[in-house]
Amino acid sequence: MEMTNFWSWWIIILIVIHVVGYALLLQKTSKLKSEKHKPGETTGHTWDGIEEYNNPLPKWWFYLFVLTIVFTVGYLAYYPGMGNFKGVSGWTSEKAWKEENDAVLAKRAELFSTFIDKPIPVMIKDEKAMAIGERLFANHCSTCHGSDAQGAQGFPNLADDDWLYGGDADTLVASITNGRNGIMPPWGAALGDEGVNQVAAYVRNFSEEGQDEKLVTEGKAKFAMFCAACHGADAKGNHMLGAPNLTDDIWLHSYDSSMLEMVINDGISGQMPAHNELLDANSIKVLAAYIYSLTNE
Amino acid sequence: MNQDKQPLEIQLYESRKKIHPRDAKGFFQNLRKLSLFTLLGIFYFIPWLNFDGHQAILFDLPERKFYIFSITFWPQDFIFLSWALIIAAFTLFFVTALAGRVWCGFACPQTVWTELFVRIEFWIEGNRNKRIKLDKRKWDWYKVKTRGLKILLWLLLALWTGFTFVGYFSPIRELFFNVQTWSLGPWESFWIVFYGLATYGNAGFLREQVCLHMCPYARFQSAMFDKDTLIISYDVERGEPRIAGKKKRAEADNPGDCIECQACVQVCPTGIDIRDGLQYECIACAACIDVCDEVMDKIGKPKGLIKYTTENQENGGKTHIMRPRIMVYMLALSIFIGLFSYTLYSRKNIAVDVLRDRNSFFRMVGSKTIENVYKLKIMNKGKTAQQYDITATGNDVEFDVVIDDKFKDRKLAAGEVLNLPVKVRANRKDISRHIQNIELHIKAINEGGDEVTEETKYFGPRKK
Amino acid sequence: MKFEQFNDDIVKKFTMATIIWGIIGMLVGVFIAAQLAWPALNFDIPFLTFSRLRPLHTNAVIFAFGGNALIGTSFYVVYRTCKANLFAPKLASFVFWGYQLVIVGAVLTLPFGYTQSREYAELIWPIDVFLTLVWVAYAVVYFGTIVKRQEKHIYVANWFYSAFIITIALLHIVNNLQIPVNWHLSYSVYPGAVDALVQWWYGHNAVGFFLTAGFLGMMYYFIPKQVGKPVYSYRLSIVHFWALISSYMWAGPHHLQYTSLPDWAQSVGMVFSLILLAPSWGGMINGIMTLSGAWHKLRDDPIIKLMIVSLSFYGMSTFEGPMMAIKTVNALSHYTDWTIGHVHSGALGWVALITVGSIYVLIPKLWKKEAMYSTSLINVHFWIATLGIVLYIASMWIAGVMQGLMWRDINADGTVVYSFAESVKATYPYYVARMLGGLLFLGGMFVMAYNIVMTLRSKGDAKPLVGEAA
Amino acid sequence: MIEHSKIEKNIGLMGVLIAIVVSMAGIAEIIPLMFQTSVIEAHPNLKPYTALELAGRDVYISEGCYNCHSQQIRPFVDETLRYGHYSQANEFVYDRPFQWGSKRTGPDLHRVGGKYSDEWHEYHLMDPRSVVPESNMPGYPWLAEDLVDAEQTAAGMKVLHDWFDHPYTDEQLASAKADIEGKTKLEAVIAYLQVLGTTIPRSYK
Repeated sequence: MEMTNFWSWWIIILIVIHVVGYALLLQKTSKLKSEKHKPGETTGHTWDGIEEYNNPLPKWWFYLFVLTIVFTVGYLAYYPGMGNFKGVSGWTSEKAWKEENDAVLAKRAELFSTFIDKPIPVMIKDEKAMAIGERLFANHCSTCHGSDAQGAQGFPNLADDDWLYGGDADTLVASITNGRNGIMPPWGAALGDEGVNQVAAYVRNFSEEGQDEKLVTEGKAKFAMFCAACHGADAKGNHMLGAPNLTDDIWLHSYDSSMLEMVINDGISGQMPAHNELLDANSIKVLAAYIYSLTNE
Repeated sequence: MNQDKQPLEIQLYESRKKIHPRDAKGFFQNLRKLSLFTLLGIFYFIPWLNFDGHQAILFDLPERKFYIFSITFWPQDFIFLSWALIIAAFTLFFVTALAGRVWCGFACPQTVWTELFVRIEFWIEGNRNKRIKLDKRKWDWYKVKTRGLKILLWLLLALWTGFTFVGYFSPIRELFFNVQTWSLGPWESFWIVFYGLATYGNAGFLREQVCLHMCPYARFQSAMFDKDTLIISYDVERGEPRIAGKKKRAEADNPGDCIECQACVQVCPTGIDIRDGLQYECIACAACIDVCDEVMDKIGKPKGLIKYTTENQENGGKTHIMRPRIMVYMLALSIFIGLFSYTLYSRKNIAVDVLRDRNSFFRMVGSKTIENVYKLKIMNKGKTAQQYDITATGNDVEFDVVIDDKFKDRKLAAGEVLNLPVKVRANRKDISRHIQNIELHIKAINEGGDEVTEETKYFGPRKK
Repeated sequence: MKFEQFNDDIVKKFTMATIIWGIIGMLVGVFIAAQLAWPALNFDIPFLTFSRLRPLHTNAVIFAFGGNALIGTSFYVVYRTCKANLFAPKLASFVFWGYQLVIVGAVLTLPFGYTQSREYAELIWPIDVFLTLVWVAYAVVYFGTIVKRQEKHIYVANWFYSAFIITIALLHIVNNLQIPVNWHLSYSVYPGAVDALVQWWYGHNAVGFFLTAGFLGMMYYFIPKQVGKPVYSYRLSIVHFWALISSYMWAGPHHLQYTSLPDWAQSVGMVFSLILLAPSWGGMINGIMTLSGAWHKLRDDPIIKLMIVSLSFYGMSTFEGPMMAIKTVNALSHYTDWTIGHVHSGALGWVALITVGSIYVLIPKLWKKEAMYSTSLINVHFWIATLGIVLYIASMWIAGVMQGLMWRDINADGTVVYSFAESVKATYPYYVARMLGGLLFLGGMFVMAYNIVMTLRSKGDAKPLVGEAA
Repeated sequence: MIEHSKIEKNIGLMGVLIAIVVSMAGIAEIIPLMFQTSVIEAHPNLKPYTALELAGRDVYISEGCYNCHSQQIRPFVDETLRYGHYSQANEFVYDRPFQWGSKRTGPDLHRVGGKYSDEWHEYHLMDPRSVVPESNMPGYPWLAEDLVDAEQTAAGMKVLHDWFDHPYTDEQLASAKADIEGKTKLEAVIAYLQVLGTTIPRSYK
């Protein structure tokens, strides 16, 4: 423990003094040599008309008190309490948690044992695995990606087979384990307001025909200069960088028309937290399998 | 004198004076035995009862399911326990105001088990005199044998009680098998021994001390008495002056009916003399009434020197049974019992919690449709498999409930809980508010199936 | 003669303050209880919001209702049992007005967000400083009177009041060591976990010495007085007094079971909580056995009913307390409404009922009336109060167990079964039942207030009894 | 007991004895704790609250959030699953006063940092039932209108630095006021919530 022996003894001595003190108090008061204080008579004092008997106490009360003292001695011998003395059991709340947690893990491992060694594309056929994956998803992922895994603004849809980083089994495991950090830098300064509008028109043109032709043409040129590095010359995105495909009418951030301009102007970043600290590898694998199953039957 | 100067040694803690109650026979004792053994019978028997393929009453703590005959209670149903407790409290008030501490004398577990243990004591060690003699006897073989047998029987009974008690929480047949094969789990063993020892301690050793010093209900009940409450009372007018012995009685002019036989004192399980008037120790077991009636019979006097009566009656007045207090209790009780029965009757076999996804408020499907996603946690609390139909209403908007294919036609087994993601879609132009209320209706698809409605929120675009 | 009149006058003031603050404090309690069931009841107004009013409720009922009752009765008891006029009457007046000022200070700060956030010690530092002054003045008056006493022996009620006064001073000062930032904000001198222990050492013993020792003092005077019987056992008083005050102080860490407080301190808190059981019950036994000599009076005297039921609740709460300090029980009960039920079984059942009983004894004596205006109204009060408590603690106890079970439920695959929001949803009916229980109890207070007003307006002045002239 | 008659005749003696008896527990429990390193030494990752976070913390205190929310995750599996890694004493050394709370009318908040988006918190604080319909938390809409007391926070940081050695840089102290001038209480309290419990990962595997 992180306490000096001085303080440890300080605690021990004070506890012992007290516990022994109670025992002495009980022992001292259990018998009395006196000419006065006979039971059944009052003590002879009167305060504002109130008198006192001096009845003996019921024995069970005495035993109850003794019992709690005996328990205390036993408890402090068995469990930590006396300063640095760890107690015979060596119990700590941390260890107790670990044991409890290990039991949960063991139970989980047993539950997983029938399917965990299968590769993910095979695991998705296992109903039990998918039921567990579903529950893990509800516990850990649905807050952001939605209960139906179809995402929300800023949080990718996991059920539409459009992937920022790729939807194969290994990539899914990697995304969950280490998290992702997608950054789109701001281009407002480089492009200027006009440039932003042009690029936006060009990008929008993939999904919604009938944009201003002039803007689209200008935009195309600027896109090649500033955007193609990440999103690709064909604007179909890049899984290596997590740059989204801009041609498929699936929007991560923009549901309103002005949003696209804003994103180009100000840039945007998205973060998927790493889950390696939160989940063990097996749970991540089951989870990845569940997500994989959403787009691969 | 020399003795005066010698300081006295006084015990400051008083050992309990052991009470050896004499057996009493009579109407009230028969009633009491009937009550005690019925209650004991119920206690020991119920866990063995099966109903519909499961133990009729089982409180399955690890699973958090509580089986009481045809109903399975979930933690969310704990409100019924609340009702039951409140009804029990009112019943206690009601019964006590009417008839005094009959609970203490006739139905309290402390009394019931004490009586059981005392019966065994009678059986093994004999009547009051024999027991007092045995107490004083030196520890010879006879005493060891008799005491040992009693303690052994007590212990067995206590452990059986502990076992039965645990049987309410852990399937008793399995438990019984485990006992036979010595394969009980540590917790089960602990609780069986713990409750066994508690039974032994309370019924064999502590007995009336619990009532005298520890039990708060004993005090409560006393506070519920009024002048029309039935209490056990000695008729002072009739009984005094008490005179013992035929000769003396003949000599005295107008002797009271009490012949100082001490029978009422000897039968008292809390060791009081009822003739001293109403005392907090009295648990209203009526043993003194029975034994005194017997004596009165013998000496040819009318019964009822000690009897159930009320303060009003004692003072020559009338007992009012229907008094405002009683009526208030009855009214309150019937309201509570009515509400309890109604809620129990209308308890649905389905419970639903609607949880909104936290970070995603809404999304667009294409450019015209708004979609909100909810996680419905549907609990099938019934005993048959069910399938559910889900609809949404609110603010005259036409809502469309969409359920992913893999959940379509999904049946929930009895006791199953399903987390069902549900999409609720609406036309963008219909959604005029940023946030509005919406009701989800979940209905079991069968004849007269249970339906629940849950209110939640529906998000649309933020208005600028 | 003038001084003697003063003695009663100051107690009258405290008694009135007790009733008024009691009603206000409980009214706030019922209001915030209603908010838990119908959260919109804060009307989006800051100073009507639960989180700001809950400290006002706790402070009002503990310190305004309980405190006025304790200071008032302690003055009454000390001058009567010492056969001496109160020491330093002007200082005693200062204690009264100063104490009321502190309470008004609480009313003017807590709902407006000026708080230290230390439970039951929320008052901001300037009020704390002033309260210290008032408390020292109180101690001077009280102990000054004892020093002046005519009786050689000090009566047991005064032992408990003394322990209450001394210990509250110690707790108040140690717990409120702060460095001020401005006139209302201050930062504790203790870091995190130490701060937690200091605060719960304080919080637990506010219960132990304000709500237990102080009220035991009240019990030791008013129960024998009302039943007219001697106290059951002098020697029990001695043993349980010393054992109670020493073991109570150790039990604070049981409020922090399984937290980041080091394990050793948690264990120590737990075992001393168990040791506390016997000394606590000592007070109950002494009170109940004193009453047992006058058992037949229970049928007719509702004041004695109030007292016996309060002792029963005292016994139940002091049994429940040590049980809840056991780590395995605490693991389930902590953070749930079970704790709230436990607290109120003590606060409503024990503290409020013994106070109410004592007030019913005091009022006719102080105002020189023959008796209270209506005995049956006292009976009515007794009944609504008892029903209210039953409703309150039954609902909170079960709600707590339910919450504990729901929170702990986990699936085999290591996911939680219930989200937190589901446990909140399941608790609503209990919150409604609790609010009704509180409302009943508050109703009882109004009945008492009416009864008192009518008593004071009645003309039946008591004839001075022989021997009561002192 | 014969001795006791002496005590009960002498109020001075009785007072002193009471004072001694009631002081022992604090001396035994509190003082050693002040010297226990696991309790008083900060976790290596722990940073003192920034000006905005500290201002938010003062709002949290002032609104009385501790009445319904604990900030203390106990070492039980259900809690670590629900809330994240159990709380450790060395995460709280910059908490004056502590905010562990004693009641969970709402969920524990010790590791709420990063769990929800700022936007969610905004909705939730303004009108809790808009995002959690079953919640019984009151709304705190005035937080969006009230501005933080920048001067107070700057002074507070100085107190924490000067008296208790909270490791603020001179720069932080100097810019504190300007940093949060004009920020709403809502922004501040969200900043505080988002940093809660982030000292160690929410890990519970």
